[in-house]
Amino acid sequence: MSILIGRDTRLVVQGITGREGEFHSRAMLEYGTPLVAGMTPGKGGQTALDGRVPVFDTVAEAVRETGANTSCIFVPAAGAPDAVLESVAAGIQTIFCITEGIPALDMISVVEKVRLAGARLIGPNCPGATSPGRAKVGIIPGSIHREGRVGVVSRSGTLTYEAVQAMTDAGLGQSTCVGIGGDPIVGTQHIDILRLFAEDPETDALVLIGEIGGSAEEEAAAWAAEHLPDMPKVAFIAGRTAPEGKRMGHAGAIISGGKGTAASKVAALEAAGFRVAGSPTELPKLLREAGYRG
Amino acid sequence: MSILIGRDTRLVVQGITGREGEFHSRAMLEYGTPLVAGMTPGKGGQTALDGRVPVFDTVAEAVRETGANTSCIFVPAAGAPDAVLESVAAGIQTIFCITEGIPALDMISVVEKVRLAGARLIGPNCPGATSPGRAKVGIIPGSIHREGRVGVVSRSGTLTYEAVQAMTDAGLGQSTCVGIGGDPIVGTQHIDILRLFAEDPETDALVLIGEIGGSAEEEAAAWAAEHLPDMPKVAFIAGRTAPEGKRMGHAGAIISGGKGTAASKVAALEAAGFRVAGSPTELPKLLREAGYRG
Amino acid sequence: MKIHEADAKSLLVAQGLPVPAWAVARTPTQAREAAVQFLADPGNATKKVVIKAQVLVGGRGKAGGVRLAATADEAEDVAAQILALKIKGLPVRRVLVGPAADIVKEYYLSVLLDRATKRLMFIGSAEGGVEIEQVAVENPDAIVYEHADPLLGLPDYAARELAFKVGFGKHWKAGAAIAKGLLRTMIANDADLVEINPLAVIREHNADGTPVERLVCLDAKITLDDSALGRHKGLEELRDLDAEDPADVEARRYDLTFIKLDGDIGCMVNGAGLAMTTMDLVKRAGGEPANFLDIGGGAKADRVAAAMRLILEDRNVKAILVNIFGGITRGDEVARGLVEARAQQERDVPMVVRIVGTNAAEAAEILEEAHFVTAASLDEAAAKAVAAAKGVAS
Amino acid sequence: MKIHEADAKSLLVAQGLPVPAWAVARTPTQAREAAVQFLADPGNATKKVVIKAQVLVGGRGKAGGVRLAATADEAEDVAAQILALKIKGLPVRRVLVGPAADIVKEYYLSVLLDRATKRLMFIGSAEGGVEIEQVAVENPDAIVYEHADPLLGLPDYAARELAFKVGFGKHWKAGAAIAKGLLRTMIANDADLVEINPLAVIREHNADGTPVERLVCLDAKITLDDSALGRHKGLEELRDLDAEDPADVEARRYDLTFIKLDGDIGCMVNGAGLAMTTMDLVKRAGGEPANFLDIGGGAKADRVAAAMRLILEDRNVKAILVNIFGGITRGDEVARGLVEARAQQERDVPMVVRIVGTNAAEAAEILEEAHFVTAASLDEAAAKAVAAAKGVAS
Repeated sequence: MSILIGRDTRLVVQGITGREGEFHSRAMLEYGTPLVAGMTPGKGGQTALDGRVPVFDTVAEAVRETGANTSCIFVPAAGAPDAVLESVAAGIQTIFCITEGIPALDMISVVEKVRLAGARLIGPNCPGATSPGRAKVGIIPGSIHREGRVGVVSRSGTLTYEAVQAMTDAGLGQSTCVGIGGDPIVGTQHIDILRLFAEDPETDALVLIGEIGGSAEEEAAAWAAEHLPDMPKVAFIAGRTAPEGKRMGHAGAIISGGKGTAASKVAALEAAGFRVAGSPTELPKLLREAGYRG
Repeated sequence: MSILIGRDTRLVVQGITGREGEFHSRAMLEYGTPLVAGMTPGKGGQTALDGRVPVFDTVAEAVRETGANTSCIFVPAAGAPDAVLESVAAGIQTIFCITEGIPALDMISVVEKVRLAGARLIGPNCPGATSPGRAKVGIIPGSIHREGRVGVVSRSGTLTYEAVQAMTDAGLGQSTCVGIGGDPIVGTQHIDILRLFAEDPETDALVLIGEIGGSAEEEAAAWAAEHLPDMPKVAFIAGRTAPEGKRMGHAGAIISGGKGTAASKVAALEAAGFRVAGSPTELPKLLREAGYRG
Repeated sequence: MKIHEADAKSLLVAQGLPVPAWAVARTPTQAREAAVQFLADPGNATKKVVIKAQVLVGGRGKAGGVRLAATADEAEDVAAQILALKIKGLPVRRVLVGPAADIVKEYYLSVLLDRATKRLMFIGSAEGGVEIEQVAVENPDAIVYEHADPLLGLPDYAARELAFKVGFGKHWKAGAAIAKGLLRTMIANDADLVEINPLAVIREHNADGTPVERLVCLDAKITLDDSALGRHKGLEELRDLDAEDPADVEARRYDLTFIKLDGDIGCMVNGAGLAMTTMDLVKRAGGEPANFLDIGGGAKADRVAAAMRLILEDRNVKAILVNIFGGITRGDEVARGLVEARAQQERDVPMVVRIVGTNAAEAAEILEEAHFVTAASLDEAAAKAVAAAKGVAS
Repeated sequence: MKIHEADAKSLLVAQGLPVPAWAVARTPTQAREAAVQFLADPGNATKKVVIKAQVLVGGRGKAGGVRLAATADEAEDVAAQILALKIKGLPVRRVLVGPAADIVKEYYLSVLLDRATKRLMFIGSAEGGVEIEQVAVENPDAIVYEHADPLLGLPDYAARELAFKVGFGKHWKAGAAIAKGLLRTMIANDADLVEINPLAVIREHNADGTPVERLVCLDAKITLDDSALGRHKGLEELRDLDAEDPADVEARRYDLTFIKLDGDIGCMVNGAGLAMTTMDLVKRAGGEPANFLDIGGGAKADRVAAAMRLILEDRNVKAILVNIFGGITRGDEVARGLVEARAQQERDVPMVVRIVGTNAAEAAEILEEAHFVTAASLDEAAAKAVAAAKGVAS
C-alpha cells in the first residue's frame, strides 16, 4: 500500500497539452503511473503523448469515460483554482495542484469546496507525490526514489528531492513521498499527511521536512507525539539563517512577530520525539539511530 | 409529540423589539410558547415584553445564555437573509423566517448554508407553525387551533387559517400546523414536512394545502403514495380559476408553460390517494370519509 | 415585472454580452431613419432590416409583429403596419429595428430560478428559435440543464461544460462567456428569468467584405423580481406603463396585489392563497370573479378604501365579496375601511362581507351597525355574492 | 509587497472607510503648506498636526519618526528633521501630515490570512495603539478573533458579532461597517494583511464648535500578495523603489527571488526550501551567506547569467556556491549559463558548483570542460565554498 496514490490510481491530467503538462505527463507515464486521461477544453477527441492518452473537454467526461479518480493540474495560475473546482465537481477524490503563483485569496473558497466535497487537495505550488514502484503524480523526478517503507512529507520541492536522494543513496526506500506545497493556503498540511501515514500498514518510519513560517510543523509534531510515539521519526527544518520579516521565496516562508522560527519548530519536533537533522544528508543516519531497521 | 416545535422548543425571536416582532412575540408568549430570548443588535442587556424576555445583541449570545434552539425572524426583508445566516452560525437547528418580500436571489446562498449546517429553515414569507397546546411560532392565530392528531401543511397564510378553523370547528384537532411559505425559494417544501409527519407517532392523518405554480405538491403526493399509503390524507389546491402567466400574489403562484396548474396538482394528489376538497370547509368531512376516526 | 426586448438587450449589453445593434422607433419615420442606417452598414450580410413589435406578451411573430424590410420605404411601411397592430389586446406602441440576421444556426439559452433545487438553473438547447416548452415535449433529449453553484455562481468549468453539452462547436468559448454573462445579468438586476431565444451564430461581413461568424443574442426576454426592484435604481423606469391598466398603477401605490379578470364579482381578500380560494369558490357557486385582490397582511382602513375603489372602477362588477381572515390583519380595521369606502363610492354595488379571526366580534358590530350583508362561512359568502350579482335578493 | 501608510489609507478611502484627511510631503515646505491647512480646519479639535515618516519598517515612533507640531513653523522644522532621518537603515523620503487626533479611545483591528483554518481572520482588541504581538503576550484575553466565511465573506451578523466582542460600545455600527470595509479592501487589492492600529474614537468639532465623536482609521498597514499584483492595475505603482535595492528590481525583471544578506558567500539555488537549506549549511560550515537566491523552476541560461550578475554586484561576495537539484530545471542548461556568466564577469570570484538530478551527467561534462570546482554533496559544496571564501585553496 501507500498513501494518496497507488495501484488504484487512475489519473487525469488537467492541462495535458500545455508545455509543462505534456513534459511531466510523459515522465509520469514512463514511470508507470496509470495516466488514463488528459483534459484540455476544446481538444476533446484528440489524443496526447503519441496517441497513448485520450484528451477530453471536461474532467466530468474524463471521469465518465475512463474512471479517473485522481487529477493533476498544470493549468496556469489564472485558471488553476477553477481547475480544482472542476475536479471536485466531477467527483475526483484526490487532486494535485502543481501550479505556482496562484493568488492566496483565490484558494480560500476552493479549499472550502474541496472540504465540503470530502475530497483531498495537495498543493497548490507543490511538486506532487510519488509512491515508488507504483505511481508518481506531479514533477518529482522518478529516478531519486527507491521502493521502501519510509513516509516523507515536505513543504518544499527541490529540498524534498535532496532528502529523498539522501535516503535512497543510503538504501532507505520510501512508501510515499508527498510535497504539500509552500503557499500560505494549501489544501493539505503536514498533520493531514501524518494521519494518512499512521493508517498505512506499509509505512514504518517518518521523514518530515519543514521550513520557517506558520505553525504547521509544530501542530504536526504534537499530533505525532500523541499518535505515533513508537514510530521512528526524523525531521529537517530549512531557514535557520533566515532573517525576520523577509519572505524567503515561498509565500508561506516568513518569520513574523517572532513566530514561525526554525528554532521554535526544531524545539517542538524534538519535544515530540523527532530527531532533527542539521543537513538533509544526515536524515538516514538519524533514522537508523531512531531504531528504523527497514 | 409534534414536529418542528414542541415541549423542547426554546425560542429566540430575532427582531423582537420591532413592531411586528413585539406584537407576535407577545401572542406567542401568551400561547405558552417557551420564548426564552429576543435579539436586537444594540439592545443587548435590555428586556422585552414587560421584562419577561431578555434581549441580546447576537443570536450566539442568546444561545449561550438561554439555550435557545429555535429562532423566529421578524427582521425586515433587507436584513432577513443575514438573520437566517446568524441563526445558522449560532447553531440554531430550526429557523422560522416570517419576513416577506425578500428578493429570491438572496435566499439561494442562505438555503445552501442552512443545508450545509444540517439545520432546517421554514419560510421565508411563511406564517410559522403551531403545535396546539404546546407552542406556536410565527403569526398563526392561536385561537383557531385545537389539540389533536392531524398534521397540516400549507404554502399559504390565511388559507391555512381557514382550513384549520374548519378542522377545529368539526372537532378535529391538529398535531402540528406548518405554513411553509409562498415564495419560489423556501427552505422547506411540502415533501419535507410530510417526511417529518411520517415519523411523528402523534400524527395520524394529513391535510395538505397547496396552490398553483411549481411542482412541489406533485412531488409530495408521489412521496406520500409510496410512504404513507394507509394514512388518511386530504388536500385542497387554490387557484383553479387562476389565469396562465399571471402571478397570483405569491411570487411562487404562477402557471407557466402549462405547468403548475391546479388540475395537474389535483390529479396527482388523487392518484396518490388524497381526497381533494372543493372548498376548505369540506376537509373535515373528507378526512372522515378517508377513514380518520380521531 | 416584464420588460421589453429592447430594454432586456440593454441590460445584456451592460454586462458585456454580444447583441447586434438595434434602435427603438415609436413612429414609422423613426423606423425609416433607423432602417437607413442599418441597410447602409457594410457588416449587414442580408442587406435587410427586421422590425419587431415591442409588446409584453408572447406570440408576436404569429400575430404579424415581426417582419423584414429590404428598403427604407418598405421599413417605414412595415413599421406603420406593426404600430397599428393590437397583439393579444395590447396596442403596439414601439418597434425594434435592427439588421436582419444571416443566421447560420439557432440555439436556446436561459437561466432561471429552479424551485426544486433552490438554485439557479441554465437551460440550453441546440434547437433554438422555437419555444423551449415545445422542444421539451417533442424532443426532451435536445435540452440540457446545468445548475449554478449556490455559493460560487457559475465557475468557468461549469460554463464550459454547459457550452460543450449544448453543442456550440467551435463557438464554445463564446457560449461559455455568454452563459456567465447571463448569470451576471440575472444577479445585477435581480431577474427571475433571462432567456435568449434564439442565441444564434450569425454571418456578418468584415470591412473587406469577407464573411465572419459570431454567436450573438438575437432576442432577449427578462423578467425582474418585484421584491428587489427597490434596490435597483432605474429598473422601475423600464416598467411599461402603457401596457398596464391604470388600476395596476393604483394597486402598486397602495401595496395591493390586483389582477383584473373577466367576471362580474369583485373580490377583496387578505392573503394570496385565500384570495385564489375565494375566486375558486365564486366560480364553484356559479359566478365569475372580476379580479384577484390581496390586500396583504395588516391592512388598514385606507388600503381597504383604495381596494374598494379599484374594484369599483371595473364597470363589469355587479357584486363584491369581502373575505378577511384576521391574523395580522385586524377585522375591525377592515370593517371601518369598508364603511368609509362605501360612504365615498359613486355607485351602489351589493356587498357581502365575511370577517373572521382577530377582532372579528368588533368587526361584526361595526358591520351590523352599517347594515352590511354578512356571512359566516366562505361558502355561504360566495353563494350570497353570486346571488347578488345575478340580482337575486340576498 | 509592502506599501506606505499614505497609500494604504488611499486604498481604505476607496472602499469608503473613514480616514481623517492627510497630505504627503516630500519637502519641509510642502509639509508646512499642508500644516497650514490642517491647523486652520475648525474640525481639528487639537489645533495641532502630526507628522509621520513614511518608511516600510516598523518602529518609526521610537525612532523619532512621528511628531506633533502646533504651528506652521514648527511643522516645517519637524518635517525637516524627520526627512533627515534614517530609520533601520532606510532614508525617510516622504512624510505624512494630518490633523493631530484628539483620541478618546484606541482599538486594534486587522484582517489577515489564517493558514491553519485556511480562512481570512479578523483580529480585534480594545487595547489599540500598541503592537498586537505585545498584547498577545501580556493580555491575550484582550484579543478577539472572528473568521470570515470562506464562501460568503463577512456577513452583517458576523461583523456585528465582531464589533460587540471587540467592545466598540456605542460605536458598534461603525465598527461593524469598518470590519466589512477592511475585508473589501483586502479582496479588492488581494492583500495579505490589512491592519488598522489604532482604530480610534476621536473627538472632532462640528461647524458650530460642538464636539462630535467618530471611529476612524488613524494608521493603516497593508501588504499585498505578490502573486496577484499582475491583476491589479495601479498597485505595482505603489511599490517604493526608493526603499528597494537596485538588485531587487533586477531580480524581479528576471523572475528571480533575491534577498540580500550580510555575509560573503553568494548562493544560487533552485527552489526556496533548498535555497534556505543551502544558506543554513553555509552557516553550519562556518561561513556567512551573502544572499538568498532562488532561480525558480526550469531556469534557462539567461536567468542563470542574471543571477550571477546579481550576486557579483555585492562587493562583499568572496565565493559563490551554486546548488541545483534538477527536476524541472535541466542541469546542462544551468551549467551552460554558468560558463557564459563567468566569461562575462568583471571580477574573479571562486565558485563551487553542485548539479544533480535531471541532465546532471551532461552538466558535469560541461563544468569539467570549463574547469569549474564541483562537489557531489551539498555538505561538501558548502564546505568548499566556505574554504574558498576564506582564501583557502579548495
